[in-house]
Amino acid sequence: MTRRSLAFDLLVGAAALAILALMPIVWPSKALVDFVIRGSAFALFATSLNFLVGYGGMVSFGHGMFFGLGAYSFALLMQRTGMPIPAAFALTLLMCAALGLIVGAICVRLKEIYFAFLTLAFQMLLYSLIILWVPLTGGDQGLRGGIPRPPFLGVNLANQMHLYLMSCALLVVGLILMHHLVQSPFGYTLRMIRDNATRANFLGIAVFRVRLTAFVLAGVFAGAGGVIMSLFVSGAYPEFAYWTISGEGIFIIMLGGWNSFLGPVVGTVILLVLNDFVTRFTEYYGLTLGIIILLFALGLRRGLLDVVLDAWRRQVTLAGVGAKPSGVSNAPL
Amino acid sequence: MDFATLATCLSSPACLVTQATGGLIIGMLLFLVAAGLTLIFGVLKVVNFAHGSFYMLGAYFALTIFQLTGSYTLTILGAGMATAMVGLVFERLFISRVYGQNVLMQLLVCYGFVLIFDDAVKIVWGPEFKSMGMPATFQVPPLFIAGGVVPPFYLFVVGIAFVIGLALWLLIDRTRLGKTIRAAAYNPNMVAALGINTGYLYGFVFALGGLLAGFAGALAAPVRSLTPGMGFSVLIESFIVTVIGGMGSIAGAFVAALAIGLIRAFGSLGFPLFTDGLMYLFMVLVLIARPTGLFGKEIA
Amino acid sequence: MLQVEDLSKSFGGVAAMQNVTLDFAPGSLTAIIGPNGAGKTTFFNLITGAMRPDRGSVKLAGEDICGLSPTQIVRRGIARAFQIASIFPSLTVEAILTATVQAHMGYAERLMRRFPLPECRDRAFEVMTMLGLSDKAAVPASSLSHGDQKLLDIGLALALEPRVLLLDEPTAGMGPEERWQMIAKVQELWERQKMTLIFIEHDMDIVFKIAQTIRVLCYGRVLAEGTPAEIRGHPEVIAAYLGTSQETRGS
Amino acid sequence: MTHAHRNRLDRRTVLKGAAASTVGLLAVPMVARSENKAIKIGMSTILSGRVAQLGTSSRNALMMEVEKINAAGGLAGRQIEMVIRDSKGQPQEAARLSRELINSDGCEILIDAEASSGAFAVHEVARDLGMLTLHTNSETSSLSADPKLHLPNVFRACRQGVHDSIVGGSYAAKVAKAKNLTKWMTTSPDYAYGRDTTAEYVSYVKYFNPEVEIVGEAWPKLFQPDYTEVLTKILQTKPQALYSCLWGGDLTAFIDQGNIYALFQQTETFAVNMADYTALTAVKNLPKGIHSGDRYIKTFPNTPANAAWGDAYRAKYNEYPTNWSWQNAAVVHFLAEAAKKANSTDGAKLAEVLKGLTIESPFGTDGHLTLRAEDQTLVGYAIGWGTTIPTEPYVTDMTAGDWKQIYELEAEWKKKKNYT
Repeated sequence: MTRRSLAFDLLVGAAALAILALMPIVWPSKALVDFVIRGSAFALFATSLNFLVGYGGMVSFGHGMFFGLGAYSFALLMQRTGMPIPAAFALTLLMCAALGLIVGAICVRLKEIYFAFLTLAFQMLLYSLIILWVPLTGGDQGLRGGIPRPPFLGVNLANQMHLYLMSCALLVVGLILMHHLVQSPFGYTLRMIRDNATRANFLGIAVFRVRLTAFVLAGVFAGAGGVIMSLFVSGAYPEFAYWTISGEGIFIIMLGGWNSFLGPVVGTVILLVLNDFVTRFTEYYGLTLGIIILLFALGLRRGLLDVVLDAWRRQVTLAGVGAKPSGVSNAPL
Repeated sequence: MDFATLATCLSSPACLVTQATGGLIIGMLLFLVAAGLTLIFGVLKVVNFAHGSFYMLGAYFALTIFQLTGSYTLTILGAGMATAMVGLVFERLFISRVYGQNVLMQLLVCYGFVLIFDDAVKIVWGPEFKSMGMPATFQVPPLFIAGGVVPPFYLFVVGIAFVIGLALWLLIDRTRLGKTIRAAAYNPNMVAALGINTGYLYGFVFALGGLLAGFAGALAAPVRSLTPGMGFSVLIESFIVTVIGGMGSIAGAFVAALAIGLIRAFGSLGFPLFTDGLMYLFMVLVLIARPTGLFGKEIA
Repeated sequence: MLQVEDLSKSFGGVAAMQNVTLDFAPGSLTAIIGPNGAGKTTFFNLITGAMRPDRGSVKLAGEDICGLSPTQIVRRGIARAFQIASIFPSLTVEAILTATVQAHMGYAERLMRRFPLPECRDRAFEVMTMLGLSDKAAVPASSLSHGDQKLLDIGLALALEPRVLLLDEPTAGMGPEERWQMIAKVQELWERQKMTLIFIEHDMDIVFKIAQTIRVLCYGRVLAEGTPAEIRGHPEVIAAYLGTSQETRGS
Repeated sequence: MTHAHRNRLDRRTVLKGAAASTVGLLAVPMVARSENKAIKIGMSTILSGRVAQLGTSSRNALMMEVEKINAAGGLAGRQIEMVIRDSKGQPQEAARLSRELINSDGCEILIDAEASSGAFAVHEVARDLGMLTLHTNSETSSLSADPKLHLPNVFRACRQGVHDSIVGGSYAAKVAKAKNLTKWMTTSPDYAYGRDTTAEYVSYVKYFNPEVEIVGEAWPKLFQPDYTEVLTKILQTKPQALYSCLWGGDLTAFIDQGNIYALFQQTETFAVNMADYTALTAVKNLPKGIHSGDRYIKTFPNTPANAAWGDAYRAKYNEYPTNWSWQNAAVVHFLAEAAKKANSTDGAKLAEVLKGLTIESPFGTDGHLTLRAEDQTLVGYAIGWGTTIPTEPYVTDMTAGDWKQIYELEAEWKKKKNYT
């Protein structure tokens, strides 16, 4: 069983899940539970975005549209139709895929910055729609009245502990799936396109189709993140579909590192901790955050995990062990 | 949706004049910001996310200078200069460190400064919104052209904006410096090979961008309320403009800015609740039709 | 194997290719020469679908491939390498070749399995050994030497097991001995793969040494074609081209 | 994030919270150290971003009153420790913070000083955790009027759109009759507060004066920098009167831009949010004769108590109090009174007493404020309309609203909305 095999991923995933499940027992802190739930929502979102940015070289400024759609469609399905949670979840992911297919088909042809801004435009269209369609979405006040949570298969999401475990499970499964995608033949084709789309084209790779597939897949995982978020705040807010969410996603990737699969997860933790603690001590949140950003951008010049891993690889190579250079390096745009 | 109003307006000269000038003023101010943005991208290939902050700083500088001197002319010039200086320093000290790096890194640096500038303004000028007030010269009743209402101040603003735009075009298109800038946009190494210090050149371009944004801020200050973060909505709109016009094309920015202005002016009649949506819709349509914007060239 | 008839292409009124008609026999090794701006690279671009010709046809083994997308044309067996090595900077030689083979085998979009697929990996290593890159398998393409990058670029084309291989100045920007190593390698590959090989080259010594037939392009027209011997004695060629070959050499 | 760790943070936060509000640099920290059975009250509000000023003015007023209470012995003998957090105006942040304030900071009472969207988010948390919660800033009527949203543990201690609209409507109708204004237009920010308030206002203007007809609407975005297209649209429509519930910087920008179109000379303007010091002082050339409802004016109600409070606030923070200031001050008064009556700080007991509680207050029309039992919302507060003048006191000849009339019409309104 090599480090690359699916079995290895599953093993690591199981271990991670076990640890997450034990954490609240070791530290019985409701805040920790809340933190992890939010964290898994953002981590799923950011990792899916990095699937596009880091592996596909497609910098989307509109990825938040899937986060928003995920939150809204799930919350609405639960409120309007009494369908069981798993069904609503599946249907929501389906909708995200559909949206990804439509938007992607139009966007992925475009180059770099134009791709970025066209996706942004689509996200803002969705946002305007949410604001506009008050009877359905509740407009700018968001979807109110809470989300009904009928128990299913012994899972009762009205119980914060159950929600915690469910989010952890979704996170781990989502990460395993995405890591598998990244390590699949498709994943490497995607890397080729990121590095040199023209050449890939002359090697008989259907660039458009591969990009579109990536866009749809990323959208689906982002949607799952949105679902967790809607359950956490038991509602949905237009902010979830606003471009700032996409911005935060990008920001998370930059903090954590876009060359390492788990970079976005690390980034999520950094950002949430910053957000939760900086605001406690100062009204000058922006100033503080801004300075920290500069330290990253001008100091580290890489995401945290990238820095760590590169250092580690250097160690290994020095030690003479054949280190596998990271398949990915800073390519986006 | 309210097509009736739109239809009646389109059939009445008075309404056309009023709405058109309205669109013009929105467009021209937008153009000043967008021009700097597109110029910086064209030459430095940097997406200056902090450009909205330049506009904000311009407005706040204007507020202070106006309170001190009371002369609006000085205010405009001073605000422009001051913002240009900020742009220069910003480029030399920070942006120059991330050239050739991953574009996201550049974005991140700019974003960091958006946050910093906003709080800096909060510290220096206070969190509450401010209003500069209309210079006495322009505290006069509006003109009536073909039954349409046209405030003299807006005529002035549009005029100035046109002059600035023209000057910019002459600078880029007719002068030696302009040639160098265009050359740098096309091929920096060649310019460097010619023994021109690209560092200074880039600094200058950023300062120029700052100057334009500063002017825009100063021209907007009398009629828009000043708050930390005011640069934001303007930034987004000017991005839309630059993208629609084609990143790096000043002519494109001009056309797109006017288009957006008119869309807002007439859209608010026909689609009072979807005016913003219209802008994005327009952008989507343009990019579908022309993937690199109206005047955009294929980016290497 | 490959026939082009009456091929014409002009950019903004400037004719880059005028009524070019050429026939490349199966398994032949042809050199295309001509001064800069003669339209050599344009010729390749038209064949591989990078550009659509204004007029004329391109036939591969009798099938008209004109107007097909580059991808479709590649799938039909025409592969190319570029004048400036076009590779995948951040990936390792092994990864690149494996992914290329996998694309050739139609596995490029497999989601369920894991990379590398053994069958593709083995084939990739064959190509590497063929090119003598095996020892650099784990090196990121960006840190390869210029020569190795050119080799890798050719290797990518080879991995597709093409019927027709187009090489655009395989020795461009190389030092003398590097050139000869490269050209020896090319010749060896051609002999082994039994494919139709067409290459653009500026270095006359190389051309005359290995080419079976030579086609001379000049200002978008076919100036002459024939064996090295015939071309050497061709007055127009001497006038239009060889006279200038000393300057263009190595450019 | 273990408990020990967090508690240390909390302690520091409290100091910070106090320090930040330049006040009580000494008072609260000492409390924090000595009095360990202090009661923690959590507050989530907007301290950064575009409307930070409203959040800080809420906090300032609240801290000013908390100090008085603490000095007087606190809530039923327990000193108050405020734990104040910044939501940056994002609803999901507000939700998160309120959960955190209760779950991990151990706050026993929650003060929601958010704008409407945030308030509804916090409301869901209150539903979830059952903690005593007081909304102090959201004026959206449905928050307390809609029985689906009714929660026994939640109170609203601030203005309410429908009240404003009734008073504004009757006032406007009178003016309309006197000056024969029949063609009206509205321009309000395009979000829930703007839409609801405007709709209600219009319905009451028509109710009191059936001749009034609405000839046009414009809906600028919240925080829209440029109102040109809105203004030109108004000029097209040529209404005799204009209603707007734009507020803060948006309102001042609208006034400044309207001035150069000489709008306010042509149309009688009714801007409910004009008579707020922040707006009044910001506008450079404030047109004379704009009709406005009171937000906070120290001259209305024109009582020594009110004037004294306004001056005290100004003296302490060297800024004018806002509409949000008095509401948060009032909440502290209510809590203090309730704690005295219940002689306890237990949330449930307090809620029991707060239901229908009436207190003396400088902010009441007749010197009293009441948390009405039926829908647990504030009534009896000073509410009236007047016209602006360019200098202090900025608003003159305020006519106070008649609460009897408000109650009647509010009841009908609830029926119409089948909120009952």
